[in-house]
Amino acid sequence: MAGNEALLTVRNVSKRFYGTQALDDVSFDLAAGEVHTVVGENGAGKSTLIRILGGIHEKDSGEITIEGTPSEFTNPREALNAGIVIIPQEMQLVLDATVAENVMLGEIPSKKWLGFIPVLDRRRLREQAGEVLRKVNYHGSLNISISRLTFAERQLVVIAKALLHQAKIFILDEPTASLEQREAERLFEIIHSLKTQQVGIIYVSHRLDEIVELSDKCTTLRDGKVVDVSTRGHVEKENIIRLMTGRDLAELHQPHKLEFGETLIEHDNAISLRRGEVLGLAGLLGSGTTGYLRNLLGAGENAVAMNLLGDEIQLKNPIAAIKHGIGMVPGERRHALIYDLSVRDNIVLPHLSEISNGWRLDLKRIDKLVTNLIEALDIRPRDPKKLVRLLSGGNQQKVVFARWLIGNFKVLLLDEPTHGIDVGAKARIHRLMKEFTERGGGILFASSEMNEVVNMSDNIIAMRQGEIIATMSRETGEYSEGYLREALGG
Amino acid sequence: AAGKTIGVALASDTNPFYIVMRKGIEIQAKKLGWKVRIVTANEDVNKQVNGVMDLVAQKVDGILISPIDAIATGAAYKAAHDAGIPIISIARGSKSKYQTLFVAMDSKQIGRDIGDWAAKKAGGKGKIAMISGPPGSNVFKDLADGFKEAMAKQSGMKIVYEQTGGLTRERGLNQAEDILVAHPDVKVIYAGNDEIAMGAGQAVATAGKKSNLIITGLNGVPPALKAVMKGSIDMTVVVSPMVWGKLGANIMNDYLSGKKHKQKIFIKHIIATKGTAAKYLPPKRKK
Amino acid sequence: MTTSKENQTIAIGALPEANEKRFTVVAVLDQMPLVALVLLCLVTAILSDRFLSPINLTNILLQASVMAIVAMGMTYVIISGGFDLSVGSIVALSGCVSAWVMLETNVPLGIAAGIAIGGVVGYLNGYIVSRLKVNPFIATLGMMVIVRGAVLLITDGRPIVGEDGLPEIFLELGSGRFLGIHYLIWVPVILFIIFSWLLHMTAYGRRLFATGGNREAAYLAGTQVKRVVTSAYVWCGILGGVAGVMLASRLQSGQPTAGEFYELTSIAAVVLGGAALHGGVGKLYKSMIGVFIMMVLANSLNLLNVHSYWQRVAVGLVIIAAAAADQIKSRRN
Amino acid sequence: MTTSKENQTIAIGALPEANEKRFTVVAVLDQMPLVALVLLCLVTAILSDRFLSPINLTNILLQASVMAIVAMGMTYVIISGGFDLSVGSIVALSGCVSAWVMLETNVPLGIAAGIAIGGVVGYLNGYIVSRLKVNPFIATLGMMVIVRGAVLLITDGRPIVGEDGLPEIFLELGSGRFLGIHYLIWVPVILFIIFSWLLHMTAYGRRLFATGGNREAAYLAGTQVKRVVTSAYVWCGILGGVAGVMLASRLQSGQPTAGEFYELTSIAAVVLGGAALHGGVGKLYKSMIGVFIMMVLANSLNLLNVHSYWQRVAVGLVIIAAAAADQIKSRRN
Ligand SMILES: Nc1ncnc2c1ncn2[C@@H]1O[C@H](COP(=O)(O)OP(=O)(O)OP(=O)(O)O)[C@@H](O)[C@H]1O
Ligand SMILES: Nc1ncnc2c1ncn2[C@@H]1O[C@H](COP(=O)(O)OP(=O)(O)OP(=O)(O)O)[C@@H](O)[C@H]1O
Ligand SMILES: [Mg+2]
Ligand SMILES: [Mg+2]
Repeated sequence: MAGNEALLTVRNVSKRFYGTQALDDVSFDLAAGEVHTVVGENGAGKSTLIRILGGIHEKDSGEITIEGTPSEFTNPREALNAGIVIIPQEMQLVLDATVAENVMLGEIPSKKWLGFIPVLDRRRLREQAGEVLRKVNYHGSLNISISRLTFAERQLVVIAKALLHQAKIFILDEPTASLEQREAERLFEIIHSLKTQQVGIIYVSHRLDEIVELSDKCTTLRDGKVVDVSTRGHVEKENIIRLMTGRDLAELHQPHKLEFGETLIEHDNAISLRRGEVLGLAGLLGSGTTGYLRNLLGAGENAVAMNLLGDEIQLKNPIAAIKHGIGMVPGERRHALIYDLSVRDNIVLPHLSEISNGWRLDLKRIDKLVTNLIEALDIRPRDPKKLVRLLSGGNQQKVVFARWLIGNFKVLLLDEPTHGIDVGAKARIHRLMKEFTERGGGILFASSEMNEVVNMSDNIIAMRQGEIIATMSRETGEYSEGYLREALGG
Repeated sequence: AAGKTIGVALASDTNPFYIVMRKGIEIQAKKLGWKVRIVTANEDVNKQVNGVMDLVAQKVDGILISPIDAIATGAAYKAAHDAGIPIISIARGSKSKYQTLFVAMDSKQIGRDIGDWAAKKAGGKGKIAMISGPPGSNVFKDLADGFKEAMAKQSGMKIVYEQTGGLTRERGLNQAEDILVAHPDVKVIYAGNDEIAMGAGQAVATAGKKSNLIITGLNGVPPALKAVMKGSIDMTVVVSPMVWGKLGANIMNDYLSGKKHKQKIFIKHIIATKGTAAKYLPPKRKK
Repeated sequence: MTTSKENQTIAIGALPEANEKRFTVVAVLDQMPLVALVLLCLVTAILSDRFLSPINLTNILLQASVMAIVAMGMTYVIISGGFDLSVGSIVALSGCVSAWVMLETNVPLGIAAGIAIGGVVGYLNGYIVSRLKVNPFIATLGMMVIVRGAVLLITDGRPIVGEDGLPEIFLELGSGRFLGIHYLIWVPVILFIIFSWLLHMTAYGRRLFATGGNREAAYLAGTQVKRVVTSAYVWCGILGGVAGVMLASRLQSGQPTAGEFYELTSIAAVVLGGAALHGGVGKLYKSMIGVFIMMVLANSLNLLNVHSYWQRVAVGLVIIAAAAADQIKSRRN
Repeated sequence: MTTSKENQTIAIGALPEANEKRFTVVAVLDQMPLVALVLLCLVTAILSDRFLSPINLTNILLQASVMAIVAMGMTYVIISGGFDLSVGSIVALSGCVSAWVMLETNVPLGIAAGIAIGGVVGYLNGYIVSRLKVNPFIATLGMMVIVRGAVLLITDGRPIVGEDGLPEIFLELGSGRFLGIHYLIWVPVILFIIFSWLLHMTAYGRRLFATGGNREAAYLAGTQVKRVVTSAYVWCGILGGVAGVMLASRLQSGQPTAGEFYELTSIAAVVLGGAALHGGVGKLYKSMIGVFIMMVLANSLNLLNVHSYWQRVAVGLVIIAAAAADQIKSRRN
């Protein structure tokens, strides 16, 4: 089904950000009607390649041709005009604008009053926005501000926004990172229909099952270099992992565990988390899992009363939570990281009081702690003084996680802890979760990836609209992805 | 004493009074064959002290200063003194013991004179509104106090409104508009300087009240003199900054050539009214 | 894949309802600045019987006219995500240039020159901010000082009035009326209509909001963000120019010291009207409400003959109180 | 899980090299403000032989001392993500309060009162910004007007000097020396050491940076963000108080109009020094470089006898040019 005519050719493209060779002599081909996937570890250069194609970054050297004509874009507008449409990795929306306005941002419709006064055509704006939003299964209001949508709902808006344009080349940079399967499958349908319209598609993801399913061709990047190009039929998960990371890697499955310790947290007789337990929270889009975790931390809309190790407490803010040994990895990295601070400062932030001598920071101790953590989590580059802003997304996520491995935390609240990180790092975070529970901690864990929830959790709570609708336990059998999906009614 | 370099430290470079004074000094200095180095301070005392120190660092032969504050500039006078540089105050004076000479204006007296003139003109009866100059400096406070002193002697006159603020025409206009609303029967409007007076004059003219309302100004700049002639304001005080500037330069010259003067030299101020204003206009320049 | 329709309607069905419930409360909270303004008027009207007299109301409109125009431009810049500290200097510059040119040539040319020079300075601001990427605070602070210096150089520090005053027709602009209403009031009304339309009804307006709200997102959607940002400063400069010319006609002269503190006053007015300094949020009519809060306050304190020192205290308190009241809204969201 | 050692060593090995390469370019770009300052000094030294004379260098230090202290406080507030327009008024207030109290009681009490009142105003700012959530621009603009009004009320608009001037010991502070160096220069040097340590070496400092850099993230990581923000304003107020007292001793009086435009000058200095107005970025020594750029510039323009109108133009140009040069760094990122 893949077309033969070369829609896009990339030849020997390199890009250097001082200090980092992000792309090194990369070549890449895309034919019309073809899905060409790109995989690689965090920081391998996938997004950089895409940004160059979209006119966001300028390449240092190399050549790009589209349908045989050399093309060099200096801004996104030119790329859009040439039919290159991108769904960027870092979701970019105007929070103060409405859903419809965000979708239509690139092509704001105008009409003429009295034949000469241009005015906004609000009707067309709503209609066109509504049309593409329906395509992605968004059925919410068009006139509410984006800031009131959940992260996943926003992702749908971003996809709709891209579908608005007549694309020759459609590029998706980790579009499913926060979508659960139902929405993701809807997206694949869209991709298939674009394929039949002879659109060329570049698809980046860390979810390797998707990659295997979608790829007509798959390019693997490593440290900015192309290490492999496979075609459909030869794209295999294990192979990709080896190519990406240079080693074999087995996905972690939380082994069946029968014994848990004392109850750490109990809330409403519905949720109880024991020492050594991973409790999964599963829900479809907008089910309220994020809100619930924030409430537990004391940072949400409603403070919840809960029983912590026998004490009735109601946490008023994260400070209190941290004092009680509860930490959180928020679902969005931009809520977790201080981008202008170094890796080191980000990691030690919640522990500043414990690691200072009076007022003065014990820098030696901090450096030792942080260096160990960087080593343990394989945060790259191994430079504690590097600004977090300059790290790739996956490495940033590891920094957030590293924070809660210091000190004696009893409970971790994890919201999408593996959002956007590569298989290697993901396995590492899963292992860290396991180690945390082995040391007697408990984890409350929400993820939009159902198989991740099922694999990692000992017990699962299914939520819909902030309400618990079902529970599932590894001990009682009937414990599988299919079962969970059924329970959620998805 | 030709070939000297004289430093000049003025309080402001946007107030027409000092702009003209500066011209006076420059004209006279040219005649005397001096170089002039000028620093200005926008009514910021600290900046003025800094400016004088910069002059001292340049080892000028003498400094003419119009101190923003009598006390606060003490450090500047001391610095000049320590470097053996004579420092002469113009218009505003200093309490510093290091002040060489003072070419003085008696602000309080000017205020009194304005008050007496206005009281006489108003026939000793009526309400008074004051749009005074900026707070914080003694000159404008003394002017206003002198005016109030004069009014206190008049049993029939009462101050119903007083505001301090910037010396701009816009402020005169806006405040006078509000005064005419709040006190439609106001008889005298005291203005902190000519710009304020002219703004007030506009408001009063627009309201059609000019015939029985008195507006006083201060400084005697040409546009104000013309306004007095036209009758849109009633008087201004000619303090003649041009003459002051020249005089300041001359006295510095005398001092440097060893001629003695009294410690304090007063300058006359003249009240210009409709009949007399034309006399004080500078001769017309040809283009 | 099974996509059950009802399920979806439930999931999102919660939102519109919530919307309606919030409607009344939010509507009032959203109009907090208007409430503040009405309150201010009420209190003054009770304390002074002169406040509601036609002449005083005309005064307020006249006094607000120049600031209203400046605040319109400032609204554009603030929505674009910047601000403009140089606008006060622009007012002075264009007033003086306009007076000077009209004395040398004729009135229309003078007015045009005044407005044009405002646009030029605005363009420079925009260039420095969007192309040289200098922080707006620093860029326009620098420009504020430069332009003030330029005005003083042009005028030699003295008002420009000419030998026999500015031309009569021009002065007529500052005091004359049309249909019983001052020209000086007509101008902002007409500009308000035009610039409301431009801001709220056109594609350009949407791009401005988007650029201010999230520059990166707008850029990726193909918006020419640099051009949009520059345009906001140009509008601000042009409107500052119009304000300067109007002020010159009102003051019957080009005043080199005019417009001082206009930048702070207008920013305060715009923010009081609910615009966000981080950009992307604002409404033109609300900025006008902000202007009226500032202007009515000044007028009322004068009418009540509050001592000028106390006036400052009162102005500061009202600014903070109005802003704090407006924050209740955001906290409820 | 197998973590191959070579793999890691490769990753580590790659770094130092890259770092070293970056060192020269980035290091220079990072020190752009310093380069600007050195350039400024060089040019002036060539044009005026008096510039490097000991008396002039002392002058510069003396002239910079008050602004340096104000800029330290401003650095804290800007790092916290706000700014403080009221600091100029605070300088005036604490100078006057200090003069007044010392005339009524004694010198130490007077100094303490001046500094304390600065801290109180700072606390109010912090409260309004962090608890009432008023935008810092509006909050501190309002406070700037209120405090200025309060100063004028306290002093009745006149400088405070007392019958026979302020106490001798206090005046000694403004003109005396210790080890040949003016007290007025010692104070900022000592404060600089203390506040550098506090900012860059303590847990509190990290929290301040974190809060300014990303308030939400800092909050979720257990920082008491409101308290941290408030503290920044308190420091700014206290340092403004110290500056006010020092200025009073230099001016031998409490001046109600002192400190005007200090807010803008100090913000400009801090931003020139590389701090970001959105918060979370800044270094104390760099702010001092910013202060010296402003101060050396003023001094040099005076030495070169540049007309005051041209001085404004020059100051504005240098501010913009320095900021633009500093942006080259960010663009390379
Ligand atoms: N603007 C930038 N400045 C400096 N370095 C950058 C910049 N953008 C990316 N890099 C670096 O370039 C490398 C490649 O980054 P890129 O974002 O392309 O990775 P990626 O493959 O998309 O990773 P991820 O899976 O985490 O999204 C990384 O080392 C990153 O730190
Ligand atoms: N500020 C708000 N105002 C109104 N509704 C909101 C607001 N924030 C969230 N919601 C709604 O509340 C619901 C639950 O949101 P929450 O973020 O907890 O869901 P979630 O399960 O984590 O979703 P996702 O899987 O998309 O991350 C969503 O339907 C969302 O639209
Ligand atoms: Mg990426
Ligand atoms: Mg969520």
